[in-house]
Amino acid sequence: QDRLTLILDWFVNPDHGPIIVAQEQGYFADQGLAVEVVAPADPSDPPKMVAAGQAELAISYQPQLHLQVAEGLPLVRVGTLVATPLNCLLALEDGPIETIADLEGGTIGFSVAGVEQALLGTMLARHGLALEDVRLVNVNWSLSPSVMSGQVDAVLGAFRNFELNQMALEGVAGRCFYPEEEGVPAYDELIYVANPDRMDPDLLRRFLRATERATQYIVNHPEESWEIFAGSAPELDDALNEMAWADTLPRFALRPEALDEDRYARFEAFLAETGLVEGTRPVDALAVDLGAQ
Amino acid sequence: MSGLRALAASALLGLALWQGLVWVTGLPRFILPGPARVAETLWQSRALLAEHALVTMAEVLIGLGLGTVLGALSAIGLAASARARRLVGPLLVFSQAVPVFALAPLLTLWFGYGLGSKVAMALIIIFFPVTASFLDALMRPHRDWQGLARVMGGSPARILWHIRIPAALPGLATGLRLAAVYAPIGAVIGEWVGASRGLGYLMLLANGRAKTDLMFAALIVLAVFTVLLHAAVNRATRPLLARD
Amino acid sequence: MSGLRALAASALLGLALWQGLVWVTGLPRFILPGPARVAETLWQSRALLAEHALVTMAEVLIGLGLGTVLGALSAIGLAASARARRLVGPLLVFSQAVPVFALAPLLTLWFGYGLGSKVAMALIIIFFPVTASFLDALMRPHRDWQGLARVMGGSPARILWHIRIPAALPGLATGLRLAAVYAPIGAVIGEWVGASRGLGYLMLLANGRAKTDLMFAALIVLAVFTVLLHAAVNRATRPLLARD
Amino acid sequence: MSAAPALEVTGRAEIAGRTLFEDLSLQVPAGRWTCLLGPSGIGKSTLLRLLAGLAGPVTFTGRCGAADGTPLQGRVALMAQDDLLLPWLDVAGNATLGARLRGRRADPARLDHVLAQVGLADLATRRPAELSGGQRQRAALARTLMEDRAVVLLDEPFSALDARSRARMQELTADSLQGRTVLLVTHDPAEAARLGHRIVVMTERGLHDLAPPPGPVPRPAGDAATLRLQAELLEILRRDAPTARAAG
Amino acid sequence: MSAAPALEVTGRAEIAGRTLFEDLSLQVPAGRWTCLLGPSGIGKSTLLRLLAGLAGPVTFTGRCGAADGTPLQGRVALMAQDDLLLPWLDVAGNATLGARLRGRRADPARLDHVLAQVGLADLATRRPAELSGGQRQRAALARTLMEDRAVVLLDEPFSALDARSRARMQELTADSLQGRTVLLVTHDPAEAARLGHRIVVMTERGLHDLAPPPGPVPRPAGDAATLRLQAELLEILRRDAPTARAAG
Ligand SMILES: Nc1ncnc2c1ncn2[C@@H]1O[C@H](COP(=O)(O)OP(=O)(O)OP(=O)(O)O)[C@@H](O)[C@H]1O
Ligand SMILES: Nc1ncnc2c1ncn2[C@@H]1O[C@H](COP(=O)(O)OP(=O)(O)OP(=O)(O)O)[C@@H](O)[C@H]1O
Ligand SMILES: [Mg+2]
Ligand SMILES: [Mg+2]
Repeated sequence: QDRLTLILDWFVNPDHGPIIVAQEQGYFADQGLAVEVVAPADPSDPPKMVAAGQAELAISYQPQLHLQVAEGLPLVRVGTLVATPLNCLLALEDGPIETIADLEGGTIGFSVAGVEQALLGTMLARHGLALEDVRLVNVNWSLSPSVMSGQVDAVLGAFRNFELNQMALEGVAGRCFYPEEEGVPAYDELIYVANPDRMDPDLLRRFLRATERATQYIVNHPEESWEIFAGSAPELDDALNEMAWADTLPRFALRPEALDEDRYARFEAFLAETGLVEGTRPVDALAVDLGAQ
Repeated sequence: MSGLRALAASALLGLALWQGLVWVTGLPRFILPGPARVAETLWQSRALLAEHALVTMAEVLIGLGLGTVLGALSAIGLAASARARRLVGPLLVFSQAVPVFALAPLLTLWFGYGLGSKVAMALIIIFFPVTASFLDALMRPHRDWQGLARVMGGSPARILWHIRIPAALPGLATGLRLAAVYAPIGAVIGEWVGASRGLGYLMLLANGRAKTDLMFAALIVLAVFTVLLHAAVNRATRPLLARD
Repeated sequence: MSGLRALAASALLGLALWQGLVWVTGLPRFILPGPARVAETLWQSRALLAEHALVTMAEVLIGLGLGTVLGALSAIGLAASARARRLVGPLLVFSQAVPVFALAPLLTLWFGYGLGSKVAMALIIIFFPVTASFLDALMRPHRDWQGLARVMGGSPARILWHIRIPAALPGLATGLRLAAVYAPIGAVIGEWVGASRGLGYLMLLANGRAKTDLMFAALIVLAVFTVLLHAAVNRATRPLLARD
Repeated sequence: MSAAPALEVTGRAEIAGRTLFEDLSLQVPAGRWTCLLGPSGIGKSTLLRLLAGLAGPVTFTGRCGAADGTPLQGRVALMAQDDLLLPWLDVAGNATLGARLRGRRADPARLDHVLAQVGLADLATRRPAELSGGQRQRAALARTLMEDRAVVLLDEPFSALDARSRARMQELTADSLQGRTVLLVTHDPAEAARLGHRIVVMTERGLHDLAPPPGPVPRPAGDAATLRLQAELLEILRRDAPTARAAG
Repeated sequence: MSAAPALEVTGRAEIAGRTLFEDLSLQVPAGRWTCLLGPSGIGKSTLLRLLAGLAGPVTFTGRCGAADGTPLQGRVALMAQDDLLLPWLDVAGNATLGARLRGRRADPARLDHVLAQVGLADLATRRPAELSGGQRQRAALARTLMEDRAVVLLDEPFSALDARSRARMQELTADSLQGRTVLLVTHDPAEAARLGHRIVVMTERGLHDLAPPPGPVPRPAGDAATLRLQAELLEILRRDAPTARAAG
C-alpha cells in the first residue's frame, strides 16, 4: 500500500463527505492507498504544507489558488471536491438588507482575508456601489454570530450549506446573495492541490478515483452515506451536519479529475482585473487534468 | 478540606455571575449560553469531552514540565552572563511577539501534526513567564551576600548556584504559577496549529459549527482543569514564597 | 548609548540566526522568507505598515496603561482580603483559560469593532501577569515588619499601604515587564476579534493572500516595537528591582 | 500618653514543642526601668515579643500584659533586636513610620528634635543601606522614641554603639522615657547597673532579682555603687548557675 | 593555611562625595590581634570591607592589602557586622557555605567541633529564623571559624552575646585564630583590652595607638592591668577629642 497524506482545508465537515466515505468504505484501500487525513485550524496552512512537501495533497479554494500561484507557491489544482461556489453574502432574512444596494453605508464582516474584496467589489458594482461605500471588518471566528446579533449588516465568506443551516437552527432566517449570480465568474469552491514538482500523478489519480467512487455512492445512497459519515467520529453526528449534508450533496464534483480550463482562465482574468494578482498565468500553471495526461 | 470548599464557593460565585450576566444582558445563547444549557451539554457529551480532555491534559503536563525546565535553565543562563542577557534577552522578547499563524507552518513542518507541535507551542508560551520572572529574581543584587561569597572564594558560577538561585526561588515560584495558568491555553493554541483531538480542536470545531453549548462545555472543562492545576502548583510552591 | 548598541548587536544576532535557519533548513520562502526579502517588503510597504502600526501602538499603550492599573488594583484588593482571594482568585485564573474566539462575540458586542474591543483584549491579557506577580510579592510574609507595624498600631489597610505594597514593588516590576511583552500580542489578538486596521489585521490579510513577505514584515514591526517597549519598561522599573 | 501600667508575665511558654520557660513570673513595675539580662537563647526577646502582643512561633499559657488586666494594645512600643528599618524609606521616613501607620502626620519639630538627639540630624535623608551599623541602630531608636508610648520594650537597643554614643543614648533614652514602664533587655551589666530601677536575670532556673544601688537613673557611669553592682552582675552572669535570690 | 601577612591601609576614602578619612595609615601586624575602636559611623566597617576586597560605595585611593604587596584574595575571612546568614540554610549549611562555594566538601568532624565550641551543636539543623539574636551571631562566628584563613576580619563579632558567652567566644576565637592576622572591630573596651596585641582608636582626627598590657591574649578578664587599660580606653572613647599619641 502507498501512503498519502491529505491536509483538509479545515476541521472535518460534510464538505469532506467523499473523503470520509472513501476512507470508511475502504475505497482508498482498494486503490492500494493508506490515506492519512489531517485537519488544520487555519485554512491558509494546507497549501503551504503541500508546497513545502510536507503532504502530497491539500484541500484549498480555487480563488486562494490563484493568489498563491501568483505569489510563486509551487501549487497546482489536480482535482475538484466541490464544483460550485459555496461562498455567499449573508444577511438576515427579516433584516433591513433586502438587496445588495441596501448595504450602502453598512458594515460587512469577512473571515478569510483572501479574495473577499474582489468578490464584494464586483457584487456591489452591479448595484451601483463601490467598496468605499461599505465598511469591511475582519470578524475572523464569528461569522454567523456577528450577523445574527446585528453587529454587522452582512458577512461574506459564509458557506451557503452551513451558515444558513446554522442560523436556521438558532431560529434566525438568513438571506443569501450568491456571488455567481451577482457578476462573479463561477469557480470551484473546494479543490485538491499538489506540488507539481513533486507529485506522483498515478498516486493522485488512484486517490481521485476512490473519491469519485465515494461521490457516486453518496449520490446513490444519501441516507446510508450520512450514517457512514456521522459514524466516523462522534463529534460529527449532530443536527447541523445532517442538514448540511443534504445541502452539500448536490455540489460534490461528480468527476473530480475533470478540469474546466475556461473556469480557471476566466477567474484568473477576473482577479487580474480587480488588481488582486498582477498579470495572468496560463491555465496549465494553475491546474492540470490528470486524466488527460 | 477548606481548599476545596473555597474552590466550590468560588465556583458558585462564578456560576451566579454567569447566570446573572445572561439574565441582565439578555445575550442570545449563540453568544453566551446559560449555565444550565452548558451543564446539560456537559453531561450529554461527557464521553466526548473526556476523550478530548485527556489529550489536552497530556499536552499540558508535558508542556508544563518541559517549559518549566527550559524556562528555568534559560533564566539561569541569562543570569550567568551579561553578554547573553544583552544578546539573547531581546530575542526572547521578540519570540513572544510572533503570532501563532506565523509559527504554525514551521511547527507542523518540524514537529508534525501529532503531540509534538502542541507541546512545542505550549512550551513557547509557558517558557517565557518562567524565564522572565525567575531572571528578575536572579538579578536582584543581594550585595552583602554576594560580597561575602566572593570573600569566601566563590566563583561566579558557584555563587549563582549556592546563593543567587536559592534566593531567587520565590521568583521561580511566581513564574511557575503563571506557567500553570498559561499551559492549558498554550496547549489549546497548539491544537489550533493543527489537530484532530483535544479540547482546543473541539472548541474550534464547535465554534465553527455554532455549537456554542459544546464550545462552552469544553471551555468549562479546560478552565476547571486550569484552576485545579493552578491550585496544585500554588500549593506546591507555597513554601518557596512563605520564606521570609 | 550602550543600551542601543546592545539592542543592535542583538538584532544582528537575530538576523544571522534567521538567515542561517533559512540557509540550513532550506525552508521555502512562503513558509519562512529570508531577511533580505522581508527587508525589501518592509521598505516598499513602509507607508502601509506605518499606518497600521500606529493603530496597534495606540491600542497597546492604552491597553498597557489600563491593564497595569487594573492589575495592580486587583492585586491590592486580593492582598487585602483573604476572602476575596479565595472567592475571586480562582475566577481570575478561570478567566485566563477562556480562548479568544469564545470572547470575540462578547467583546465586539460590547465594545464594537473600534479601539474598544482591542483595548479590552489587550487589557485581559496584560492584567493577569501584573496581578499574579504583584500579588505573590504582596503575600510574602515579612513577619518582622508586619509584627512591628501591628505593635505600632497600624491597621491592616495602612500596613498594606505603607509596608506590604512598597515591599512588593519588585514583584509589580516583574509583572509590568511581562505585561510590556504581552501587550502588543494582546492588541494583535484583539484585532483578530474583529478589525479593519492594525498590524494584526494586516497580518491576517497578508496571510490570507499568501503574501508571506508582508506578513513577516508586519511581524518584524510588531516584534521590534515589543522589544523597544520591553526595554523601556525594563529601564523604567530597574530602580524597583535594584533595591537590595 | 496614658498612665504607665505595671506589666506582668506569669505562665509557661513553648517553642516548636520544646519548653522555653516554666512557671515564669515576671513583674515589671509601673513607670520604672526594669533591666532583663540572661544568657543567649534563654527567651528574653521572646518575652518582649509576647508583651508586645506578637505571637510568633511561641505557645504561651498564662497571664501576659498589663498587671491591671487592661489590654496593652496601642500603649506599647517595641524596639526589636534587629533594627527592622524599611529599606525604601530614609531615616526620617523610618522614624515617622508609626505616625503614618496610625494615619497621623508626624510632628516635624519633634522629628528634628529626636533625630538631633540620636545624632542623625544630618543623615535624615539617608536610606538604611547608606548607614553604618550604629547609625541604623540609632535610627531604630529614634523611631521608638517617636512612638510616645506608656510602655516601652527595648531589646538590646545600644548593642551596636561605641562607648560614647552608648552613654549618650542611655542618658537620652532614660530622660525621654521618664515615667514610662520600660523593659530593657541588655547583655551589658554596666548598662543594667546604670539604668535599672530593677534588675532581673533570667536563667534556666528562673528569674533572679538584683537590688540596684539607690538613686535616680541614669546613674553616673563611674559611680562606686554602680561599679560594684556591675561587677556583681558580671559575676552572676559568668557563673553557670546563678545563686541570686529568686525573683519576686 | 599560608603564613599570616601583615596588613596595611594608607590612603584616603570617599563615600558618596564626602571624605570618610584622609591620610589614614593603619598597620596591622602579622599573626597578631589588632583591635579597632572608634565612634559609630567613623568608617571601621568600611575599612574592613576594603581589606576584604569589597568595593561597595566607597572610593579609595592608596594602598590597601597585605603589607608585602601580595594579593589578599583567598587568604582572608570576613565576619561582617550583620550576620548575613542565608535564611534557607540551616546552621550547619551556613557554617559550611565557604567550603561549598569553593567546591569542596566541608570536614564534618571539624564542623561538629566548631558548632560544639560555639554552643550550637544541638541547633545544627535550625534555620536562622528559628534562632535567637545571639545564636545567629554565633552561627556567623562558626562560619568564619570554618574558613581557616590567614587573615581574619571580625566586625563586632560578640556584640549580641551575654557576658558569659562573650567571654567564652572571645577565648575560643583567640585560641582558634592563634597565629593569624586578626583585625577586630569592637565597641567594648574590655574586649579590646582582653584581646588586643595592639589597640587602635579611629577618630575624626585619625588613628590613635594604645599600648596594651603585656602578656599573652586573651588576658584574664579581671586582671588589674587589663582593667586599667579598659578604663583608659573608656576615657578616651568618651571624650570628644582623643589625645592619645598618634598611631605609628
Ligand atoms: N521558630 C523557632 N523554632 C524553634 N525555636 C525557636 C524559634 N524561634 C526561637 N527559638 C528558640 O527560642 C529560644 C529563645 O529565643 P529568644 O530570641 O527569645 O532568645 P534571647 O533570650 O533573646 O537570646 P539572645 O540573647 O541571643 O537574643 C532560643 O533558644 C531559640 O533558639
Ligand atoms: N552608601 C552610602 N552612602 C553614603 N554614605 C555611606 C554609605 N554607606 C556608608 N556610608 C557612611 O560611611 C560612614 C562609615 O560607615 P561604616 O559602616 O564604615 O561605619 P562604622 O565605623 O562601622 O560605624 P558603626 O560603628 O556604627 O558600625 C558612615 O558615616 C556612613 O553613614
Ligand atoms: Mg534576643
Ligand atoms: Mg560598623
